[in-house]
Amino acid sequence: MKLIVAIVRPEKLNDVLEALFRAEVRGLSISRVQGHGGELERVETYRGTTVKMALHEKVRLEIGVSDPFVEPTVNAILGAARTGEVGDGKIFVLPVEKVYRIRTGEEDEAAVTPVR
Amino acid sequence: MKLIVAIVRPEKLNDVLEALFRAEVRGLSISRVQGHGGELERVETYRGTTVKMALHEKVRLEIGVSDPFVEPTVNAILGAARTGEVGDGKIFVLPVEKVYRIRTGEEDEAAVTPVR
Amino acid sequence: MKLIVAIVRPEKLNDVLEALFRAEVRGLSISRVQGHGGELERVETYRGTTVKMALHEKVRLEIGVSDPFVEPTVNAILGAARTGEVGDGKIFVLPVEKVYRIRTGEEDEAAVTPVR
Amino acid sequence: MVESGTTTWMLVSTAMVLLMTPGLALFYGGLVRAKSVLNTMMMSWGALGVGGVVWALLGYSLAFGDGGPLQPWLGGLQHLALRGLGLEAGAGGPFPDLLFWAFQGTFAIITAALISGAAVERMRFGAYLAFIALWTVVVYAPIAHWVWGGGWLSRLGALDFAGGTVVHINAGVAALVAALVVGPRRDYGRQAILPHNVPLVLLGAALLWFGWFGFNGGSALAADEGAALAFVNTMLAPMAAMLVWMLLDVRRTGKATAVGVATAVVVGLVAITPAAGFVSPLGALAIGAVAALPSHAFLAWRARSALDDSLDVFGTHGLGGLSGALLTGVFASEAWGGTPGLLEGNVLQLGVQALAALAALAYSGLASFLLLKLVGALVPLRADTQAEGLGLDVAEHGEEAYTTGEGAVLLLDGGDGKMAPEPKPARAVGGEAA
Amino acid sequence: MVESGTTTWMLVSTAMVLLMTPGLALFYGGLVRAKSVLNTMMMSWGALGVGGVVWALLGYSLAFGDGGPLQPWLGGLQHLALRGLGLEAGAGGPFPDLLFWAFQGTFAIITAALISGAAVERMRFGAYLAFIALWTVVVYAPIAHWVWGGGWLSRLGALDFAGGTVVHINAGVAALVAALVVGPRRDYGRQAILPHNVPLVLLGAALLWFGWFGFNGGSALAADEGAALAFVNTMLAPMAAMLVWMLLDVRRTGKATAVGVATAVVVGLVAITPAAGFVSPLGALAIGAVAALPSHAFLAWRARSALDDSLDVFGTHGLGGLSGALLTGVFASEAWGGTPGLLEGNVLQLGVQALAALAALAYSGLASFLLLKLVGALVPLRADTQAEGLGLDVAEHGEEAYTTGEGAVLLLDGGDGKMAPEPKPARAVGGEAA
Amino acid sequence: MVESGTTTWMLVSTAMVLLMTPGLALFYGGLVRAKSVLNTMMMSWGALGVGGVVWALLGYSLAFGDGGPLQPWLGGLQHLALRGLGLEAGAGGPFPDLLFWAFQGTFAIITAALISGAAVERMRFGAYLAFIALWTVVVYAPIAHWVWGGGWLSRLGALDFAGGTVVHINAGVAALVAALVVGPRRDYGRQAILPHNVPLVLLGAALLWFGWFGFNGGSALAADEGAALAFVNTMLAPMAAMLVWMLLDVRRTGKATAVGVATAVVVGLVAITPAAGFVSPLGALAIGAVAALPSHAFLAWRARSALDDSLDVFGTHGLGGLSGALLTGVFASEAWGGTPGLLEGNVLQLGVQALAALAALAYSGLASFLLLKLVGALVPLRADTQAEGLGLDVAEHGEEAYTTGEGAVLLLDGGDGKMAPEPKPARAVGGEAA
Ligand SMILES: Nc1ncnc2c1ncn2[C@@H]1O[C@H](COP(=O)(O)OP(=O)(O)O)[C@@H](O)[C@H]1O
Ligand SMILES: Nc1ncnc2c1ncn2[C@@H]1O[C@H](COP(=O)(O)OP(=O)(O)O)[C@@H](O)[C@H]1O
Ligand SMILES: Nc1ncnc2c1ncn2[C@@H]1O[C@H](COP(=O)(O)OP(=O)(O)O)[C@@H](O)[C@H]1O
Repeated sequence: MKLIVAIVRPEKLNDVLEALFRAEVRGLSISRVQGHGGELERVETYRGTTVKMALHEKVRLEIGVSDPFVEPTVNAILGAARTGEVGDGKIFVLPVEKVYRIRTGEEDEAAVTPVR
Repeated sequence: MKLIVAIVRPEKLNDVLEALFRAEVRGLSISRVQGHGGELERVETYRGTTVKMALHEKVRLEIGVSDPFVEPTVNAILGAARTGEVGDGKIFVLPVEKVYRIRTGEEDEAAVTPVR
Repeated sequence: MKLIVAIVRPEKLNDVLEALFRAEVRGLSISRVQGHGGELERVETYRGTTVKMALHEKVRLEIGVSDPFVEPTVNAILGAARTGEVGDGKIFVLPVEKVYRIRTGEEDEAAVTPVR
Repeated sequence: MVESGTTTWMLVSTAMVLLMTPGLALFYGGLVRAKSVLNTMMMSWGALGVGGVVWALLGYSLAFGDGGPLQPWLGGLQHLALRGLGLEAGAGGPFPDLLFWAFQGTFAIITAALISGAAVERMRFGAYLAFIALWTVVVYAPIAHWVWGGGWLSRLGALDFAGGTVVHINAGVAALVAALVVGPRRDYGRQAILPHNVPLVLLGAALLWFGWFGFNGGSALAADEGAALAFVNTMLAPMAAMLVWMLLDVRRTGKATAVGVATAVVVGLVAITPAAGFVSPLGALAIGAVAALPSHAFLAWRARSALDDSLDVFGTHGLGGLSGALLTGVFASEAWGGTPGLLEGNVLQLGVQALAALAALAYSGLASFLLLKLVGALVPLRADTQAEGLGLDVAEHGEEAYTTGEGAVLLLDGGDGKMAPEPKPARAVGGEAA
Repeated sequence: MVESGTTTWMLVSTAMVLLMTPGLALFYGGLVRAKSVLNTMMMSWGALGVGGVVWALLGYSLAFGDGGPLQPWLGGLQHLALRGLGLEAGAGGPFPDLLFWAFQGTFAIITAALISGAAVERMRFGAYLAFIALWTVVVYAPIAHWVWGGGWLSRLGALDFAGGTVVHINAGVAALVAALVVGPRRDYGRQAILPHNVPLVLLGAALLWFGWFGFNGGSALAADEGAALAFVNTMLAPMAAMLVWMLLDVRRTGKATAVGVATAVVVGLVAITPAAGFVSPLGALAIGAVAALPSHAFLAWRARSALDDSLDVFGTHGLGGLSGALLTGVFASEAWGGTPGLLEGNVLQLGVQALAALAALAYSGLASFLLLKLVGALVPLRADTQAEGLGLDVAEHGEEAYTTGEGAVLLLDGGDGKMAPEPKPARAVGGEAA
Repeated sequence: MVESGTTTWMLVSTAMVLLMTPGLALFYGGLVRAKSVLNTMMMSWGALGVGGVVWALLGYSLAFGDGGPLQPWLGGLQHLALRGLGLEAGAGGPFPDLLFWAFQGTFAIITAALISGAAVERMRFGAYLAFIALWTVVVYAPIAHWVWGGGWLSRLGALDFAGGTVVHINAGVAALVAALVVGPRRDYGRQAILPHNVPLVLLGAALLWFGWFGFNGGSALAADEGAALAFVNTMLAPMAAMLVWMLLDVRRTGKATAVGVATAVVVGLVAITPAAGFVSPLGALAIGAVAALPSHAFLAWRARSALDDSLDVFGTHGLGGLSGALLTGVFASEAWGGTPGLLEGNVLQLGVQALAALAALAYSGLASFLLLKLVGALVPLRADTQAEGLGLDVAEHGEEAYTTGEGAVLLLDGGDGKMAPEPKPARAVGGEAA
């Protein structure tokens, strides 16, 4: 079992979701984050106050998958989230020791297999 | 040391918090996320634009615990967050290599033991 | 490769960011979370409804680093985020199996080395 | 003869009172959770549509028509569908008759909208609209007739300058009944249900106060001394209520609250409504100050009781209206345009005020109960459990108040099952698009 | 002679209409994504600055000046830069002439602002300001002259009480053209673009409705029977439109929507604008109800088409104005201050109405197209791809609507490259600071 | 004799000016961080309560009472607690005397509220209320007396149509002093402190502009030529200020900003306030345009200085008021109702204007300083460090502006330590609840 954490551009989220669904990855959670990387900083001004904004809007996906799904998932994200411009984001693959489905108490593979 | 990541329904959060506190788990962080799983999609309409909303509001808990606390924590969440309907969420248990308490610099077990 | 997850006070975020940049850590993502720890609860009243607020505003940083950067990163956070008052937050160091840079598909160390 | 100054005042007053209903939508909307803010606002906006049209077709006639032998109880049908309402100066004063219809219509609308605060976050929208349509005819119109249309309460000499009884006691009691009949929200008493946007509440309170100058000042039906008195009193009473409320808040929790201030202003406005043209400015200060006490105490009790009058319509409007009705009987002054009140030695007036309040209370309570039962017999009053959990915005209106659009997939078939071909973005005429 | 009642009504009406433009900013602002709300609002606010000054310097004179031999087509230059506008009562009525300028100015401003809804989230701010400056002179002023300034349409007997043709058809068509010339947003038709804040939309609609009482009521240019009629009709038409729209929504998706209600109210207001002082109150109900149908259908079609008239300016204002212009020809009534319309046997009037509408449509469409091409030849009309992705708030204004300030680093050199020494926080005078 | 047209105008103007204070609450509230928006808004709302009541009890009398031998400096006590204020037409004009009290009261209130912008996010709420209560009596009332109550500045012939000196210079200087005495926020100059909600700022600016038509137009105390002139000038000056400000913004950073536009409109309004009824419309355009320059420059400097006048009250109101006072001396025109100014050859008037401005500056500066010291000697002026970090909403009011209620645990003992039994949700009457 792995937990895949991906940071992508917000405007690419819908493409990424589509790619994931096409790859049969159906369970995931997303949240808004702000990221710093190689992106250009932008300057903003509010009355006399001028600031450099070091953080950019990104979306974070968190996807628990069983081992055979790691590669398809990563590939789906790599394919759909890329623009080629600095700021496309990162993917982290983390080891997971245990997964539970709260509804049933099922564990591990069973916990992330979609019900039909 | 483990990091327990749980995705639960927002309306169950208060029950989960209570169960955790009862299980003596007192350190945690939560955030709003949006999840996709087996839930029914809902349709929304804004003027002429009709959309299918593929994401649902969830809450993500992140709880660093020492090993003996893993089971009680998982059980508390499983018990309090379950409704039995699709969409109850998941729990992931991740290995942790090191924990620090920022205030004191304490490490590992000491870092997550509440002060009195 | 490690993923460093840190929970800090919002008012300390800018100091932390500065410390990280000084430590040459340039890739990270942050998000708003609410945390529970040893902090004093605050009471709020809305008309007749009185509540105890068990959660406090925090900021969560997520930083993927190669192994030699773990210590400097942790130290930068420990140094910049500390006030000495209860509620300063925690740092978790998680193992990472794989990192990808979405823009290039580069992996691991290469994926987190800033481009110039 | 139509007089330009008076006509202007009635035009402006009517616009100001109409603005109160969207103002109420903001006030109520800020007080609920983010997942039901649109439903809550729609309950007020719906009153603008349904209440307004019902008022045009039937309500006005029953309130202000000539009831013939039934006159003490109900008006007649001669103004059905606005019949007989023209542009000559009418009974209201030297301004077009139709404008009197409009002015009164804004009162009917907001009274219905006020009730919604007791049933937010769980009542079905269709059932609510049906209820207020009936209620405007069956409850509001008769009570308005009693007090302002030449009915029995006006003959008795009950003082209600701008609708303390007709609008506020009436709506407050109906709200109480609605809270009981619809039942509490599932989370009520179990979880903290907090206002999702307090600045919206303050904005709503601001628009309410602004509009209330038209509500009370316009009720003079003239741009004269009486209007000025009503206006000034509408300025003073909420100020006094605010100060007292802040002190009560500080005594209770050590802190003055913003939601409290917004509430206090409304309570002060409610309380001065029946008295506005009948008491001295100092009387207005006293009324605002005194009326804060029972409402503050009631709100504190209510939230810990089993009564989910969610936005405290009874505590603010019902009780505030009651305080105002009685205090009008105390402070009414002959020198300031009223019948003498208790302080000028006329004990009787207090009795008349109490009787009028009781009559409205009893009739509105009973009739609102029966109407809710009637509607509930035809359609369910409540959204189901799942809808309540999800929030009524999505469940009842298919909308979210605040959304980023993330995870939203365009449906191009308009929801009727037939997929349209994917639209190609229009080529810019002349190649402006990069 | 200046008369106080009338003057008051014109003062208040003017203030109310002016408030409509910031109201529109909220209405439009709520409908776009959070990353372009400020740019969207600035398009309305910018019209207040640019449109207002252009109106003072040139627009008014071309619309209401005496055109001499050109009079059927265009006014003269005698009021350039407000020349000759004084405080004595003027042609408008018994109120200061300058106030007539101001009242008309608020119309010119909001008409320009309305157009912006078609081009939000992608048009460059500078190009937009340049366009509306020219447009106010070249398109708005002549059409206003035709209808209200003694031009050919007024001689023909076209009925346009408060600007159905001059304001709404005109802005609607210009918006349509702008949507086509500027081209669709890159995400349009690919991703769901949803309103980021619906309560803001409802607030905007509330301010629009409130201001519209001045818009239509003030267009009587008197505080008399005509103003009252216009006022009442402005209250009734949107109510009817709202009810019909809710039914259409329910038929389509099973649910009445809040965005729909806000839209319907605007459509009802647009449709009654040309008719307000010419039809009976029942006629107003009918006009509001009927006008909802084409606009509702058009909006449903538009969103699935390739036409990115982003905030449906054409569907609400253009089509609503067209419905209103024609329905005025149907319902206009001699007894209620109008020329007889179709229902009173005058078929001709419908033809005149259609002709006036077509004339505005054709002229505004063509001239707006040419002006956009002209501006586009000098500066790019569109923000570049990256700016559009980032959002125009940051790209065009260097601001975010909602920010926590996290990750923001103070620049103390004011952006001119020279770093100022880090300021030491001021020592409190007298040691209050802990 | 009370005249209906004039009375209507004063009624409406008063309501419009009253609305400015909640409008200011939104303007200021949007400019601060989310954690202090309620406290910031409460500072304006609190002025409505405290300022209004103090004005009724004492302030008005000191400003507009007859001071006898002290008349040049201060009014008398004959109107203590509203005594002697009736409904007959008074000195103000042909409208009820009490309405003049109300109109003036709205000015006193907003002047006090304006000051708060300098001390947001750190000043304790109780100390603030105490300060403005005293300030209204000790600073505002005398200066109002000097200019409008028959005091020495009016005898000198200083021109201040609607309060450029009394309201804006006065509040601006008091704010400057408050910023210095209270001291800067701990984060000031270290971290970027950004507006949390710019649409709220634009909404507030809209309500301010709307209300300002009553502020300046109502100051004519008649619905006549003078009111119309003041109205039109109140429309033109902010338009010009907006355009110039946008240009200055573009010159500085390449971009016109929304916060800038909102600020510019206020500056334009402030600057035209003393001149509104004394200058030609072209003069108003000039005043708005010119006044933008010093304020824009000052704001740019201020934010990089150690002076934490957080919301730039001095830069907008103080400096804008100063520009306005002097420019009134330049552009005042006999033909437009004023004493001749510099452009009409009267150099003296400019001197008189400067003297009046200096007098207000000196007196307000000194007296405000002493009052703050006095209050500070009795209670701490500043919240403690922890409260400032947490945000004053929670610390001072026990509320959050925006909350989801997550993690909130219901306390059923009302905070008094005794736990009430857990309430069982009320059984629905008649079983409606599922
Ligand atoms: N080491 C990291 N840890 C966590 N998040 C990162 C890291 N590096 C980059 N990110 C996230 O990815 C986003 C894009 O990163 P960046 O380095 O600019 O892109 P690229 O990979 O194209 O060079 C950042 O805004 C941030 O959210
Ligand atoms: N594989 C996954 N990785 C991350 N989050 C998931 C995953 N599967 C489900 N979730 C989260 O859990 C929520 C409920 O999941 P779902 O599969 O619908 O529930 P159930 O476990 O009851 O079948 C989702 O909305 C999503 O937030
Ligand atoms: N075990 C934990 N897991 C996750 N987050 C935690 C944990 N303990 C504390 N936190 C986070 O750190 C914040 C401060 O923790 P707390 O225990 O109060 O501080 P301290 O370490 O100073 O005693 C909490 O509000 C919470 O967000």
